[in-house]
Parts: sequence; structure tokens; C-alpha cells
Amino acid sequence: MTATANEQRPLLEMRDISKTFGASKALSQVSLTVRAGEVHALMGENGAGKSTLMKILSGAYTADPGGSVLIEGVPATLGDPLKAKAYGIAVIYQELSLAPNLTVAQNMFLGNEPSRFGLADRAEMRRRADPILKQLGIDFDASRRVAELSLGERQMVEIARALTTNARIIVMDEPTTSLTSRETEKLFDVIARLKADGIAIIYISHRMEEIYQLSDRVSVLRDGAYVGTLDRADLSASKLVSMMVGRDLSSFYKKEHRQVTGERAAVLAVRNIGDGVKVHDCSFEVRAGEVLGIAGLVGSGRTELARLVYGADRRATGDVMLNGKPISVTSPRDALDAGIAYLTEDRKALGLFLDMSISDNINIGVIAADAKAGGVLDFARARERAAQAVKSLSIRTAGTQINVGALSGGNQQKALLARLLETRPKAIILDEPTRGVDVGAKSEIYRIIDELAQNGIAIVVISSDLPEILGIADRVLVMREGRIAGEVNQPIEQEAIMAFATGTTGTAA
Amino acid sequence: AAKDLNKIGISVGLLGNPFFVATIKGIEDRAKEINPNVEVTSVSADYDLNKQVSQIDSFIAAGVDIIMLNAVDAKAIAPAVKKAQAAGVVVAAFDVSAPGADVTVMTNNVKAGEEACNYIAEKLGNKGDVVIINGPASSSILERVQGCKEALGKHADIKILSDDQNGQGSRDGGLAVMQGLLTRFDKIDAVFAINDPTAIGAELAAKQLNRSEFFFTAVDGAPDIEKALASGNSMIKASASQDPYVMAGEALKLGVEVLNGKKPAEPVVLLDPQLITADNVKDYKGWTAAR
Amino acid sequence: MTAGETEQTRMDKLKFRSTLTALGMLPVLVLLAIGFHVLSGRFLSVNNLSIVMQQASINTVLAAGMTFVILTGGIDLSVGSILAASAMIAVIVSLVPDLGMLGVPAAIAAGLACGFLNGAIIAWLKLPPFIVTLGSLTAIRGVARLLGSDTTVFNPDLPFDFIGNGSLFGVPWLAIIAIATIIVSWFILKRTVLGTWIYAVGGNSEAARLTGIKVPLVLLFVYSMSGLLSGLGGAMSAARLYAANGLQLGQAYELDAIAAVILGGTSFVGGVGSIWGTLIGALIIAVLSNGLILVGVSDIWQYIIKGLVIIVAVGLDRYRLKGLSRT
Amino acid sequence: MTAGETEQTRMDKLKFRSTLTALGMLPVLVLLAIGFHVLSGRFLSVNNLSIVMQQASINTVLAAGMTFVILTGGIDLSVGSILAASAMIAVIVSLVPDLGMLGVPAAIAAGLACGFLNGAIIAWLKLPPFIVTLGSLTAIRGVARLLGSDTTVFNPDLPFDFIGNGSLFGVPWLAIIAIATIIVSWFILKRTVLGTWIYAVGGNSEAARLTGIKVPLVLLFVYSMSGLLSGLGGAMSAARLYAANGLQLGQAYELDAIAAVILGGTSFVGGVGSIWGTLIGALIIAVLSNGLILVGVSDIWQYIIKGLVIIVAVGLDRYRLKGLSRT
Ligand SMILES: Nc1ncnc2c1ncn2[C@@H]1O[C@H](COP(=O)(O)OP(=O)(O)OP(=O)(O)O)[C@@H](O)[C@H]1O
Ligand SMILES: Nc1ncnc2c1ncn2[C@@H]1O[C@H](COP(=O)(O)OP(=O)(O)OP(=O)(O)O)[C@@H](O)[C@H]1O
Ligand SMILES: [Mg+2]
Ligand SMILES: [Mg+2]
Repeated sequence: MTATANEQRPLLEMRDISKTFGASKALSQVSLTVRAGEVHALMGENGAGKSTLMKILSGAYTADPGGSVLIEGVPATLGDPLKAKAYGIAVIYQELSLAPNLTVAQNMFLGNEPSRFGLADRAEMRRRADPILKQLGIDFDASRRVAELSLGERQMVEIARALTTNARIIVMDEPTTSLTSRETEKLFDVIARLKADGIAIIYISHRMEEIYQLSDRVSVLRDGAYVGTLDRADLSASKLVSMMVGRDLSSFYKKEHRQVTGERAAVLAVRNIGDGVKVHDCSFEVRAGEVLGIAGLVGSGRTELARLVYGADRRATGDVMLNGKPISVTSPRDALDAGIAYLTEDRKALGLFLDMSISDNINIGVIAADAKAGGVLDFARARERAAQAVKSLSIRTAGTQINVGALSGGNQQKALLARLLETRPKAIILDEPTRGVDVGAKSEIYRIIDELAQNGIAIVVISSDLPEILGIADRVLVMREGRIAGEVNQPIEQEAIMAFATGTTGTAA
Repeated sequence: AAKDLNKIGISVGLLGNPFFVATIKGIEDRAKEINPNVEVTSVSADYDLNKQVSQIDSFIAAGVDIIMLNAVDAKAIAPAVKKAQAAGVVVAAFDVSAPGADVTVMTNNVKAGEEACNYIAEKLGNKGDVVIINGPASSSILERVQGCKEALGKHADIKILSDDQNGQGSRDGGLAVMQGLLTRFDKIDAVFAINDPTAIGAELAAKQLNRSEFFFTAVDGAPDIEKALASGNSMIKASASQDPYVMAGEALKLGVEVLNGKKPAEPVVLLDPQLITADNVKDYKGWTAAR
Repeated sequence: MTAGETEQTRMDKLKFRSTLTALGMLPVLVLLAIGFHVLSGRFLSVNNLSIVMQQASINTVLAAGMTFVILTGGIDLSVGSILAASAMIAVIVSLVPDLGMLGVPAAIAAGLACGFLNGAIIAWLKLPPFIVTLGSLTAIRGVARLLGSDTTVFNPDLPFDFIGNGSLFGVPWLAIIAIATIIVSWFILKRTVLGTWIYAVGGNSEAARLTGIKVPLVLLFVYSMSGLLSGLGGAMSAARLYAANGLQLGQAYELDAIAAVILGGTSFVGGVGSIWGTLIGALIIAVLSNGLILVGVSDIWQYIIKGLVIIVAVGLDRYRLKGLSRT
Repeated sequence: MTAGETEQTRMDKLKFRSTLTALGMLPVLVLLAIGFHVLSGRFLSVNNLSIVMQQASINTVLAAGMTFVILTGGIDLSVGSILAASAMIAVIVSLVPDLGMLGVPAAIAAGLACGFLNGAIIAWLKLPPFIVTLGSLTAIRGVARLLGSDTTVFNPDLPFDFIGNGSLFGVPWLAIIAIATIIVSWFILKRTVLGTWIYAVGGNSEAARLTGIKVPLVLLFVYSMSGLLSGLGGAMSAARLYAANGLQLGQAYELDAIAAVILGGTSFVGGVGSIWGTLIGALIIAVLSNGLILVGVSDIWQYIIKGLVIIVAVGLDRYRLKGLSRT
């Protein structure tokens, strides 16, 4: 495979691309060469400039003057999404870019509608959409409104959209962050087929195993600069990591707490909780210092379950108990007061206040408790807390007063985590805690989870990243169609989880 | 202490009304006769007292000699008038009284209402059902309605079916209200509209619904009603007309006299309305007539 | 099996819900109509219904244009002023001998020009719609006054007065125009590619841009459309009144138009809503005004009741949809 | 190193940018003032500036309340009606022998009550603010008329008239109240927990809820605040005019208040903006109205110029920020 790809001439060449945002240089003189029929992985830490480079390719941003882009050796003028489209470039964006009020089919063909005399041809749309959806193993209807889909399902739509155009170059910017292994496999099948058709794929991901599995070559960016390209043959974790971060990460997925035993009292216990629609009759408990993983396929109801426990949605049945006492949770406020915290899977839409400072974002949950008489803000205390959090979670930022929106994804995630920790929870539910987070930040988040566990906090981790679940959970619950399909105890094995998730075994307890 | 007339500020209730355009013309013409280089600034208060008071403040700051005032509120404008006078500015009111103004010239609105409704009573033989289409509660409109009710009240057999619907003093308001009233009442003998646009709008409603058992009277003598009366086939039979051009010009002349130190013999001058009907409209000199 | 079943019930639920949403405020409208009929005994007469349709017509046309704008997440405050300016032009042109009939196209063209200007500033200079149209609300009002030198222009022999006062098979022309406007708008919004783009821009304008939709052109279109329909409204108003006044005509019409759109369930955030809802919203407003006069409620109480009914109406609507919403 | 350096310059740029943003439309205000002075020779007199401040004061107070509301992503259309009702109450109470001074607190309380109602409906019934306050715009207008049986209430011996016409060390009381309102608002927004919550709710209301902020209480507060300040505006208006009229007073004031807020750089989407910007926005509007009269521009042209200046002002602002903005 690699050999044939090597012989092909470059389909895409990006030369000396630079991009400045206001004062900050996101890219400086980056070059990238991609051949037809290869999967070219692009790696780098959060904020390294991967998405920016791809947005220049797709015409979403205009590059600084000086660089050039060549397609099949011919200089191309990009700078506008339409032109990029005309060159056969399709992009799956990292931040989902769907119109929530339109249907799946409409979104797939947005800006590219099959039409007759300006009239949208719905039948044709459906005719062309269905095979693509089927190919991706999508089981929801193309006439569903995107607003009604879960994050993972939306990501599938985004992928489906890239396949509707006859693109020669498809960019996939972290396409699997909300996907579980089953969907990911489907995606990989599709990628293999595209590759065979001679289509070039630029693949961005923070998941190492995907890179190993897929890529023909890997290019690495660091701090907006091009570091180098590795051939498949030369790939190794240590090489990649050191290219990306310039240091060694040995403590990946390392669990050190490991002393949880059955005698420990349950901190958080949930009995027969359900909302009557997407979640039915779920019960589980988490002990102090325990990390309980929740796995399941996309749309299996894990997020919904967490939101019910946290009081974010109205529940139809069930009780929540903390330290053995039933508590009444009808709103997130109640949950927080009782000592339950929840980290949302969608940090931009549901977590952060992007126009507020890092300090405000970290402190917002506790400013009321910290306030001086009359509800006057205690700035000194807030600054102190923010500085402390930035230090202990290693949030990489120039200061605590800049907007959290200016941080890279991983650092945003840590800021959000810091907010939860400031409330000193007894139990904490983390929904996809490392979504879109780079290796370095990931290992730091694992370290934080570990520390929390050691401090006796009960932790629930919902994750679509199976290796992650395997690596950090002490025990795993698997959800399927809104119910808890089974529990996997030590030693935790991938096959057992997948069996429950896909329903190939009967329900066990 | 005599002063020259250099700057005039005019504030009227609502400039878009041809009535006020005529008043401004009247003021400008008379003022130019006195000083051809006079500077005239006219503004519309849009029936907002706060706005009018602000405008008076601004006029004082701009150093006008006379403020020609069509008060938005006949009572509540008093403090602003006092303030202007304290700053040495003469205040001449027209169309609506302004307490404390140096001079006031206005139409006798009670009389206007009376004349229009006397015409109704006469024409109906002192018997029948009458509708009054009311308008925004300004003093002149209140007075017209009051005059009308006094005139109709003299006849026991005349019944007022409705008097609390607001036609906003405009064509479309009159049209909408009349459509409702016509659906509500099967038989109406006459309608008094508080001004001409209301009457014209109401007539449009009647024509649309093919109702013709009644007729209209109104107050104003606006240009569009002249045409209607002259056409002879209009259901509007009479309008108690005012003469805004003369009225405002008169107010300015009296104001200039005050400016020159002459106390007016009569601080409030009431001009009598003239009832125009199809018969005498030929001789009527309208608002827009060249003078 | 179970999965299929739940999928089925869910689909049913979804269908049921979208029917309900489309139905929107219709129940409120029906309730109001019946209420007024019981109280006045006259509301549901053919004659009166035709009056209500007439009274609703201009607002319906304005609200249709406003629907386009609000669907993209914008707002157009200038519709009342554009209506006034176009009505002035309609009457002024109608006074030209022999060319009188051109008053209608002239008014529409004037409206289109104003809307195009709004759209150009919003789309290309990227200024906030609220401020831009607030500015043009004021400026175009000035132009409307200038056109008639601040007086009422009128034409008792308006050549196109049948539009305002005539009817076809008993249906007033005004109502026919309003319904035609709604149907055309529906067609554009739901059947054309442009319509999809309008919804997409309102739902997520950055996403729309990234898929290659020319967002500025879409914005230009919706504001031009709103302007054009305001111009049409101006012609209708002129035809109805045989006259126009630059200052008084159309004051605060934007509020009624926006109210119709929002009552009709279109979201201020953009991207969500339907033109049928707008029609029902406009009818509710007209029914209220007409019904309260019929029942003989005094002007003051009309204000109070109207205000309360508007709030209660959306309240009912919300309550109706409640069982189906997320939280 | 390089990373540290760029970080540093970025921080500098960010600071510079936020200063510029806070500065907002100040340059436009200064330009307008100088322009009017050059043209009229009288604008910058102490006397006239005091008049401008007075004229700006009521709108400033309303706009301060509106800033709270718009920061949460809402809107309050009812401020003009609340102002009218409160002014009626202020004058009516002032006529009660011996208790006359209570007119001011009565007006404020009335405003607060109206605002609280708006807030309660919006926060707990979760109805759209535009419709709710459009409803109360109408309903409260009716109540205001009812209060005075549709006439002007008048009190030439208003016990608290010094508020409207007196001054302290040459500064009109009205202006002092307006500035005090701005300072208190600034304090609440920037120095208290509540203020942070207001920004948070406007920035991302779902995230705010998930963070445990009681979003309904925050909404209740901002609409109550807007009502209270409208009540204060009513008292100020009554004190200035010695009178109040339920129908005419405060018509379309909401548009001026919103314009001041938006001119001041507060975003309609919520979460972004500052109260100082609002002050400058309100001053720009007052300067325009006063300056155009001073220069002797006719009423019609005042409309046209005002409209254009508003658009040009935001245009300039956008242009000024362009080099610094993200995209
Ligand atoms: N619109 C923007 N304005 C200002 N700075 C930006 C903008 N977009 C990105 N940046 C900055 O550019 C740098 C590169 O960001 P980019 O999104 O390309 O990183 P990435 O490699 O895709 O990271 P991640 O893995 O977190 O997605 C970061 O420092 C980021 O803060
Ligand atoms: N806003 C919404 N409106 C309607 N349905 C929704 C909404 N959000 C999610 N759903 C549906 O609820 C089901 C469960 O979604 P949930 O987000 O709980 O799944 P999940 O297991 O967390 O999946 P993911 O990994 O995709 O986040 C999905 O079928 C999804 O389509
Ligand atoms: Mg990225
Ligand atoms: Mg999830």
C-alpha cells in the first residue's frame, strides 16, 4: 500500500502557509504534501494549528500572503468555500457545522442541492442520501431534524455530508470524537473504499490507535510550525509523541488508586431512574474512590442518563441517593448543593461562557459562596482560585483574565473541569472528558481523575473511547437503547463491552 | 423694550398634518413681512409632551425670540411656557390654549362641534341615532365632542349609539372603527367625526359595505373634504372649518407686538369656525389656497 | 422488535408534534372567533369576516416579508416607514394623467429599493439589522414626509382603487393579495433551494457559509423581499384610503408585523418557523381589533384586553407543546 | 521564549482591544458635539450642555434598565408604557395633601411591580420576551390611560419638582439621577455575583443552568430592574412636566432606549456589552436631537439625518474594530 502511494505524484501541495489572528500567529510557513489515495494523518497538540491549516484549505479562512496551494501541480486560488468545493475539497469540520433546524438530508446537500429550476428536488435528495447513510450504517431517518440528534449522530451526518460531493480530497478533522467503536469501524470501512478510489484523505485525530490503524503517512505540527512527516513504516508512539510535545509521556492511562474494595460505602446510588423516552429503569452505584465507566453505542442514552441524575432533565421515575440518604434532585442547583457535579460532553454549547474570562469560567460556580456581604464579588479570592486551578491542572494560558474562547480545546476542557472541582463535589460525572483533547492534556486529565479518586471522590466516566474506558475504569456499565445492558468487572475486556453494547449476549447482571 | 424678530421656533403636535403645514406657512409669511431674513425652525412634537418640552428647551438655548406653540397638552405645558418666558422668550400659542402664554389664537372648538352637530339635528328633524367617532383625547377634540354632545343633548329623541371608539384622527383609523360600528349597528342616522380624515375614512367603510342610510359631519375643512363636498355625491355633508393659516399668522402678529413691548388687548382670541356644506363650498378659501 | 417498536412510536410522536407545531395558534384563533361571535352575535357573518380579512391583509403582507427576515435571525423595523413612502409614491404617481395605474408598480419598486438598501448595508457592511433598520425607519420616514411636503396627498379618482375596495366573487382583493403573498412565500421557503438556504442561514450562519452558501446574497434577498412586500403594502394602503400621509401612515406597523410572526411561532433566533403561522398570527391580531369593537369594548379596555390576550395566547401555545419539550 | 513573547504581545493587543471596545462610540459622540458647535456656535455652552444632559437623562435611565435585559438576551418593549403609568401615579399621588412626596416612591414601586410581572411571566412560564413585553406594552398603556380616565393629570405645585427642574452645583438633578443610575448599574454588573450571573445567562443560558445558576431568578431580576428604572423614569418625567398623560407619554420610548443600548455596543444575542456604552449611546441620541434643532435643520431633514447618522455611527464603529477583530 505504502509503496504504491509513494510513487504517486502529489495531489495537494500546501507551501509556506502562514496565518495570523490579530496578534497571534497560528501557523508559520507550514508545508504539507498529500498524495492521491493515501490517508495522511495530521497530528499535534491542542492549538498546534491543525484545524486552522485545514480551514485555509477549505476556504473558511484566508491565508496570509506568501504561501501557495497547488492541486495536481497547478496553483489554486482558494479563500472561499465555494472555490474550494470546486477544486474537489470536502471537509468534516471539528466544530460541527450543521444547521440544526434542517433535516439530515437537507444538511447533507446544503449549498449543493439537487434542484430543477431552483426548486429543491426532494426525491432526488433522498435517493442520493439513503445509500450514503446506509454505507455509514446510520439507522436514523434522513428526514429527522438535526436538532433532535445526539452529538454522535450529528457527527455521522457531518461525515455523510462530505461523501455527497465527489471530492478528491476529504479532510476529516477529529471525526470520531463522539463516535464509538462500531461507528468508527464503519467510518474506517468507508475510508478504505475512498482510498481505493484514489481519493486523498487528511485525517486529524488525537487517538493514537486510529493513527496506527489508518494512516499511510503522518505529518506533525507543533506551535503552528511544521515538524516533520513520518512514513507508516517509521511510526512509533515514542517518536510521534516526542515530535508533538518534545517530551516523553510515560504515565498514559496509569491507574494508581486501585484499592477500591467492595466494603467501601456507595457514595452515589441511582435507583430505577428513567425519563420515559430515552432512558428506562437504570440503577447503579459508585463507591468512594471508584471510577465507574459507562460505555455504549452512539445514542444509547448515556448522556441522557447522566443529565437525569444531575437534574438537568425532568425524570419520570427513580431516586438518587447520596451517602445512603435519598436526595431530591430537580435541578442542577440541587445536585450541586448535594455534592454531585457533571461535566458536559459539549463544552462549547453547554459548558463554557466563551465571552467570559478564564477566571470567571472557573469561579462561576462558587462566586456566590465566596462573595462578601451584599453579594459583592471577592476579586482577590477569585484570582487566587483561578491561579491555583490554572497551576494544578496545568492550563496553558497567558493569564486568567483572557476569554476562555481563546484557549485551545484541551485547555478549555481543563478550565471546565476546574469549575466543577471548585465546587468540591462528592460524586462527579464526566461525560466524554477527553473529547478533542490532545495526548498531553489527555494524560493530565487522567492524572486528575486519578487524584480525585484517591481523594475519595466517586467518579463516573462516560466515554466513547474504548481504550480510555479500559485504561481508567475500575468497573464498566454498558448501555444499550436506554437501558443498562450489563456490567463488566475486572479484568475488563473490550469484547465483553462490545457484546453488551451491540446486544449479542443476553442481559447479564 | 423693543426687540427685533430674528429667530422663531415653532413646535406643533404633529407636522405631517396638512393643518399644521398651513399654520407654519401662515407664520412664515407673516414673519417674512416683518423681517425678510428671519430664521424659522419648525419641529414636530409627535404628541409627546416630553419631546415638546425638550424642544422648547432647545429653542431657548438656540436663542429664539418667539416660540410659536401648538401645545401637545393644554394644561401640562404651563411650566414649559413659564420657563421660556423667564428666559425672555415670547410664547404665542395657536390652535390649542397654553396657560400663561403671552397670546393665544385658536378656533372655538366647542362651537365647531356644536355647529356640526346642530346641522345633524336639523337635518334629522331632531330625531334619530347618532354615532360619534372619537379621537385621541386632546383638548380640541374633547371640546369638539363636548360641543357636539351639547348640541345633540338638546333633543330628547336623538340617541348617541357610541362615543368611545378612537379613530386615531386618521383615515385608516376612521375606516377600521367604522367597519366595526357598521357591523355592530344595523341602523345609523348620522355620524359625527372629530376631524375630516376620520370622516373620510369612515365614509370609505360605508361605501364598501353599501350602507348609505346616514350622513357624516366633521370638523376641519381640510383640502380633501373640499373636494368631497364639491363633488356633491359624498355622504359627508358638512364640516366646521377652521383657518389654520390665518390663525397662526394672527398669533405671530400678536406675538411680535408683545415682543415690541405692546400688551395685547385680549390675550386669548377665539376664531369662529365656518360651517361649509355642499352649498357654500364654492366660496370657501381652503388651507392650501395661495394667499 | 422492541427497538423497532420504540422507533415507530417515536416517529409517531415526532409526526404528531410537528403537526401540532404547524397547527400552531389555530386553536386560539378559533376560540377567539367563537368567543366574539357569542358575545356580539355578529362576528361570524360573511360581511364581518370579509372586513376582518381586509383589516388583516396589509399586516399579513408586511408580516410575510418579516417572516423571511426573522427566519435568518434578523429584524426589519423599517417596514412601516417603507409602507408610508411607497404609499406616497403610489398616490403621487396615480395623479399623473394616463399613467395612473403605474402607481402600484412604482410603489412596489420603491419598496424594493428601500429593502435592497437595508439588505446591502446589513449583508456587505455586516452591521446589526436592528440598528440599520432603526436608522432607515427614521430616515425613510423623513423621505416619505419630503415626498408630500409634509401634507396628505390624495386622489379621489384613484385608478387602482378596486384593489382597496373591490372584491372578486365576494372575496376582497386585499385579502386575495394577502393570501397570494402567503402562498408565494410558502413556495419560496419550502419548495426552493433558496428557501432551504434561508433556513440554514438562520439556523447557523457560519455553517451555511462553510458549505458555500453565499450568505450575503441570502440576506440581501430577505431584506429586499421585506422591502418589496412593504411597498406592496403601501400600494394596498393607498388603494384603500385614496390617500397617503408621510408622517402618520404606518407608524408602529413593524410591531404588529413582528407580533404576527412571533405569535405564529417563528423564533427570533432564526431558522425555525413557518409562513402559515404568520398568517394565523396576523389574523389573531385583526380578529382582536375587530372583535373588541364589535363587542363594544371602549378604547382603553381594548388596549388592556389586547395586551393580555397576546400574552395568554402564547402562554396557551407553550402549554400545549409542553408535554413534548425537553425540559 | 518565542511562545512567551507572542503570548505577551497577544495579551497587549487584547487589552488594547478591550479598551477600544469600552471606549466604543465616544469618538463619534465627540465628533458630533464638535460638529454641532462649529455649525451653531452655541452647542458647547454650559447652558446647552446642561439641557442636553437633561434631555438625555430619562432615556439614559430607561436604557440602563434595558441594558440589563438585553445582556441576558431578552428585550423589554414595555418601558414606555410603564413610564407613562408610573408618571400618572406619581402625579396622582402628589396631589394627595401632605403625602405628595410619596409620588416618587409610588412611581418606582409601580414600575417595579410591572417589571416583576413581565419577569415572572418570562422566567417561569418561559414565554418569549418580545411577545410578553409587547403584550404588556399594550396592556399597561391601557392601565395608564385608565388611571387618569384618559385625561392629563396636572399638579402645578408638584412637591418633588426640584428633581425635574432644579440643579445641584449647576448640574441638573435629572442628570445626577441618570449618572447615579449608571454607576449603580455598573456596580451591579461588574462588581456583584448577580452581575456575573447576568452575563453568564446572556452568554449561554443552558450552560448557566447546568452550572447551578437559577436562571429564572436572574431573569426576574433584570425585568424587575428594567421596570423599576422605567418607574423612576416616570417620576422624572412627571417632575419635569408637572403632569402626565396616559396615552401620549412615553410612546416609542422603547426604540430610543434600545437604540442607546445597541449603539453602546451591547450585543442583541446577550452576554456582551457594557453600561458605559449605553450612556454614550443615550448621549449620542440626545446630542443629535438637540444639535439638529440648534443648527436650524427642518423637522423632515432631522429625521433623515438622524437615521443616517445612526447607521454611519455603527458603521464607523465596526470599521474601527475591524483590524482588531477575530475574523
Ligand atoms: N478564529 C480564531 N481567532 C483567533 N485565534 C484562533 C482562531 N482560530 C484558532 N486560533 C488559534 O490558533 C491556534 C491554532 O488553533 P487550531 O484550532 O488550528 O488548533 P488545532 O491544532 O486544531 O487544535 P485542537 O487539537 O485543539 O483542535 C490556537 O492558538 C488558537 O487559539
Ligand atoms: N435534543 C434532542 N432532541 C430529541 N432527541 C434527542 C436530543 N438529544 C438526543 N436525543 C436522542 O436521544 C437519544 C440518546 O441520546 P444521548 O445523547 O443520551 O446518547 P449518548 O449515548 O450520550 O450518545 P452520544 O455518544 O452520541 O452522545 C438519541 O437517540 C438521540 O437521538
Ligand atoms: Mg482542531
Ligand atoms: Mg453522549
